[in-house]
Amino acid sequence: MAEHAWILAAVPGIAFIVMAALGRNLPRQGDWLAVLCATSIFGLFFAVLANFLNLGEAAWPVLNSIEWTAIGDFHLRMGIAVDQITIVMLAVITTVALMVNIFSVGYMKGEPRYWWYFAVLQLFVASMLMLVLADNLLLLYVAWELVGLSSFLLIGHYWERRSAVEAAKKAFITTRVGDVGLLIGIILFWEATGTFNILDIIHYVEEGAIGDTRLFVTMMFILLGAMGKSAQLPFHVWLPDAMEGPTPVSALIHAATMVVAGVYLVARMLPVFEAAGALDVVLVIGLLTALFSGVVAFAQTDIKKVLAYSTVSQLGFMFVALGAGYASAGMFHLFTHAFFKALLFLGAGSVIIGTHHHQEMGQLGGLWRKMPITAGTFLIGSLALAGLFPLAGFWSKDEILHAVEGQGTFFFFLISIAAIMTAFYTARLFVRTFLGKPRDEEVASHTRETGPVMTLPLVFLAFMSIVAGFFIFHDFGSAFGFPGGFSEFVFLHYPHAFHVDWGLVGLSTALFVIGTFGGAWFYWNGRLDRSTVMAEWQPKVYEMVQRKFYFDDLYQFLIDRVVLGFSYLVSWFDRFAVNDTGVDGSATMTGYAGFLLKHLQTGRVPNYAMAIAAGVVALTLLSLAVGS
Amino acid sequence: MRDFTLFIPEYIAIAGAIAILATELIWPKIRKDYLAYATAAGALGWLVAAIPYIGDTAGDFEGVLLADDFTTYFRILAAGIVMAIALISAHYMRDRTSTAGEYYGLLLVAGTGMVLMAASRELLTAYISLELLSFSLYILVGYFKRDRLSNEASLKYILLGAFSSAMLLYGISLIYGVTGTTSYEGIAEALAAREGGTDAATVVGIMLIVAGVGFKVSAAPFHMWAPDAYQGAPLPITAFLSTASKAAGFALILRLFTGALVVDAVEWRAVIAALAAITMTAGNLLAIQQSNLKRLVAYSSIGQVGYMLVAIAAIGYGDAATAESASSALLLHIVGYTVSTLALFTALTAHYNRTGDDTIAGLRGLAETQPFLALVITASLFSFAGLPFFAGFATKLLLFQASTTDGLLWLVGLAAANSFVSLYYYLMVMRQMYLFDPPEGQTRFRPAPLLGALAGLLLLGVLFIGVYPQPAFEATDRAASALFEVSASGLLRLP
Amino acid sequence: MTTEVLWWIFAVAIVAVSAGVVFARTVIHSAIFLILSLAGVGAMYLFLTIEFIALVQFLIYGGAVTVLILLALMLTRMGIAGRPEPTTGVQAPFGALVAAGLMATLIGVAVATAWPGNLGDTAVAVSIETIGEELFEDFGAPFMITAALLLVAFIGAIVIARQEDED
Amino acid sequence: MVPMENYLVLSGIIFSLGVYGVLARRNAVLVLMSVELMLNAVSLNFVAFSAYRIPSSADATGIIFAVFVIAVAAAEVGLALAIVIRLFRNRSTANVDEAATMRW
Repeated sequence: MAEHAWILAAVPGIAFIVMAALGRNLPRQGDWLAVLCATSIFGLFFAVLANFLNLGEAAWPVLNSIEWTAIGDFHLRMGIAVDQITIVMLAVITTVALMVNIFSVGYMKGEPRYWWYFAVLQLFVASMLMLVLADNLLLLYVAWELVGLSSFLLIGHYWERRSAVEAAKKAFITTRVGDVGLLIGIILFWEATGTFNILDIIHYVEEGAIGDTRLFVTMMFILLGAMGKSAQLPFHVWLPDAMEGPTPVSALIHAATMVVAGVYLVARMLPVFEAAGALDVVLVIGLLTALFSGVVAFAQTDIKKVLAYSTVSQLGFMFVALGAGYASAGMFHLFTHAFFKALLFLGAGSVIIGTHHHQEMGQLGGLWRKMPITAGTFLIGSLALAGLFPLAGFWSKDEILHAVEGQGTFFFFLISIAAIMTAFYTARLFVRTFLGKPRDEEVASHTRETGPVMTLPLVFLAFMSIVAGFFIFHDFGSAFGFPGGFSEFVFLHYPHAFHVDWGLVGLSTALFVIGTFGGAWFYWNGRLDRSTVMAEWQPKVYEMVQRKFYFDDLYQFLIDRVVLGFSYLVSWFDRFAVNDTGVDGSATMTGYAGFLLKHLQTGRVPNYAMAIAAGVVALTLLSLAVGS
Repeated sequence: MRDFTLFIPEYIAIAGAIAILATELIWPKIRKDYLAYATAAGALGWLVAAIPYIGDTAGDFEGVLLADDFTTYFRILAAGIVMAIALISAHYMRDRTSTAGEYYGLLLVAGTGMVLMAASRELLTAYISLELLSFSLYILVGYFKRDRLSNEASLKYILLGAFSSAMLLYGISLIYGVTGTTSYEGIAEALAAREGGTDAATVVGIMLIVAGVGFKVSAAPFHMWAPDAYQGAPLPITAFLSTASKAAGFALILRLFTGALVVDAVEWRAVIAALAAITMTAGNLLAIQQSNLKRLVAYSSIGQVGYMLVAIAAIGYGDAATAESASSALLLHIVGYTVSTLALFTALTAHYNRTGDDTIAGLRGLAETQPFLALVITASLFSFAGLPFFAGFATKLLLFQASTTDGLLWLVGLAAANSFVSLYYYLMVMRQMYLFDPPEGQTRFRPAPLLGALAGLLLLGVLFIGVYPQPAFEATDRAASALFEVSASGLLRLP
Repeated sequence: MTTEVLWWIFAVAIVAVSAGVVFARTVIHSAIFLILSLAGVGAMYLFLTIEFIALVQFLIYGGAVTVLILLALMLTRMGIAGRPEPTTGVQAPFGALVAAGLMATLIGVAVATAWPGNLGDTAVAVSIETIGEELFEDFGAPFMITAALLLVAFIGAIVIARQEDED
Repeated sequence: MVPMENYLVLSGIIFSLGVYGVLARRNAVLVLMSVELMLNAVSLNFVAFSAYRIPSSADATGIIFAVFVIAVAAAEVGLALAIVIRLFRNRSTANVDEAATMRW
């Protein structure tokens, strides 16, 4: 079964085609088909896993490919490679996808284009699975674009809302910048090694087939792609805006799966990054991202925005782990984060439905009485995110701390700060949403707990948020599918086998306590509204944080002024400099008043002929210069 | 050797053209769409007659024309394009003109000119064939003679065309002066045998030739005629211009540059690379500013020409193997681009027949009124932008892949960045179709069954090439290797 | 010697009338200068002792083309109405610059290149038999294509210029 | 006697004058006449090259090229004049600067 893992991607792919074609005409607009599809790939995943484990280490990675095209002596093979990292990704994707599909049935009820939503969701799942199964960079790139496309479609699902359209466009354009980098990187690899196959590339690089500088440049381009997808500084701007999409989409795409594609890519190619000496870059970018978005998360008032910045920050943590050279730590955090962050997003979705579309913390508060299940599961998720022993987030953050330990005190200190911030804003989020007195009685009076179709996924994910961390242990991992524990499994015979470092546990707990209690104390509802205090005490700082350090404004400015400005400039050059100034300007200078106005128009043959003739002369001069 | 059987398919095309002219002369009241179907049938006969030539041994006609797989490739392409354009034109022309015989006849003649350009292995024949195509296009662009725009477009096209032809001819005369021959092999031999390195005459001659053929394929800065001619021309002719005319130009360039001028690659490769860079950048940046759909397509196709020129530059920079794979990839890209363009114009014509609006804003709400056409337009624009699963992705990928040599990395990088820019204006078009409501009074409509079927067929082609380019690639590979069999003959001396 | 002097006289005259074509103030003058220029180049072919091409030049260019141009001038009523508008466009100075650059390049190329196989001072007469043989044997294909080309131009001119009821 | 370079220089001058005419003049017929000048220069070049080559008695390629250039030029003029006449009927002008409805 493992060598036929492509079926995992094919099933939702077919489901997408069926649903897109039949759409509205399916009974119940096809939501049952989506859930059925998600359930079956969830089941199929276990078949793949069982087979994979049965084949044993010697058979890993499991490969299967067909020849796609042959051009002279260039054979392009397309296929899948299933190794441990793929298995981890498959586990995450199939689990979260199932939960999100079920949850969506409740969440999207009565929304416009219900069928289209589910269809695109299947397209996303299909392409995401294709992305992690691909054995070559080309197929990976195709899938990479497709997940981007589905994300674009889903962010813009409510396209009647202008903000949704803008957000979709922003996400698309921002990640495209990274994608161009990725494509250039892939071409550079191709040029140096003559293959797209990832394993072959790693093999070539380890043999030293690519020169140092060139390898470094190539990896920078690849990293650009990873940064775009995984919303690393300075490409992070699109992710918070992507919250315009339906909330379950945020849980699936913008928390658990697509955004970690960059992490996956770096982990997959970690040996190459290492050989290129590019790990430090990854580390620094991750650290900056973790710190920066941790700070910005304080100033957000929308639940989903807080979670979005938290996601950016946690992705930064993953990059830090990878940058320290610990793929297993990064992947482990990816694994645990997927569950608790999906839980938090779905919890937020539950709040939004329960309160009839309110997601500003200023209007919430005291929800725990009205929505006990949501509040309880949200609490578990929050604690897992903040890093309470022994929930999932604790163990993975512990691994990251351990990984950074070797990088020097300075980095360790900074990442500890980031960990405290995580606990701090998480506490703020929970306290202000669920505890204290309702801030808006009007909202509170309408609030109801959501139905089982939404709460059951929450409960399941809460359960996973508790136990996911235990996969790090040898015995637990062996019993439930990751033989030897997570680290050992992901990186066979990795020098760092996991053992509990009680010193770190202590420190980690201390960070949690400082952050959580600090946050809880600071934002406790019975006291002053602290954020107002902050705003009054240091208005400029507060505004800067709230405006996300002006990144969005900067980009808006860049896009508006520079890109369009440049294109305008070129067009202006064409119209004005070539045709009007160059041509008519001379007329003005020689005293023909009014000539300019009459002849502002161009489209005139002599001007075009001039371009040809001048072009010839210029070409001749250029080639004579180059030749001699 | 005078083997008149080598060009039987072209005789069919020309005979078809004459038959159509005669039919209208004898029977002036004939329904004009019947003429279109007759043309399509003629083109189909042309295409079928070309099939036996596939894989046939190369046949030489007096050393001036060569019927090999490269020629056959363009033969099939030309016949296919003419057939599609004739079908696209059927309703469009019937509604707009009372005489269409010359229109359809000239389509076939233009297609023949394209094949002859691909078959020429000698400068005089190449020039005459080029003029045969150009003359037909001048007339077709200005076919709506009382339409001010059509007339203006044709005037600009012919004046500038004649101007650039004169440049081309002067270049040819200099090359002839240096080598004493006009045959490609002869030129290559003479250039290779020359002592004391390249002289200024060769360089200037090549530059003038580059300008001449650059004009034909509308490479910047020789591109300025293209947007005007595209805008003024009848809509199907815009499609013809952006497919057949460009393909023919590249056929000529490929034969000429791999056959005759490859010896002097050092002299022109930097210039071609520069042209490619300027062309793709100018085309894509200017496309952003457009509000007229035809002009947008014109600038976008100029951008595509930039990508295609990358392959020509690669022929100059790489070794013989690179040159062959770059040519092959270029031919593949031309096919992908042609199919996408034809799909786009089939849909646009169906839309235009209904609304008579050729602005981008005219597409408002098309997804609502005619979702299928919107889908076809979207697919072809995605293909231009090079998104996965559409023809443009596979062909552009192979093009860049084959063209990547050390000297050209910067250009390939620029091309990738340009693809990103191009996505912006393609999305602007899609936005009109999907995000806006249709204009007042615009209701759901059905496209003519013929156009609908053609659009569907071409859409399948776009997807097929995108998902499984293997068959198309085998064909282009065969064509490219034929190209190099001729030119190799022991003297392909690449730096 | 006499030939040389004559050649120079003709050369200067050709340059002068060619300049006349592009600088003349009225279109009719330009057309007349064009006839003279074409005839002058025809004379150059006589200097090269290739009478056949000179004949072609006189017949087609000096005759047909110029008559066509004059006809067009009459049809568009140019030179008759004598409308007072500037004959040169505003980009003329730039055009002069570019043309001068081109001229310098072309003259430089002509003078500096060691043309391979150059006979030096004396041209060799190419017999009309050779021309005929090559034209119909080696270049039979382009000859046939040219036939199609002329037909296309002929049809095109009719289609575009034909007066119809609506005109 | 007269060396070949003289012919080439003469041809270069005529050609450049023609280029100037295309760039500078506003009347479509004059633009065409200028193109004719350019083509004329090309023919001269071809014939000169042909006449001065060593095995020239056996090779007439240049001359034949010139014949074809003349024929194509004649056809081109015919076609272009038809279009100019049509322009004049449509707009009562033969000024290329005024036939500029389509731009940027």
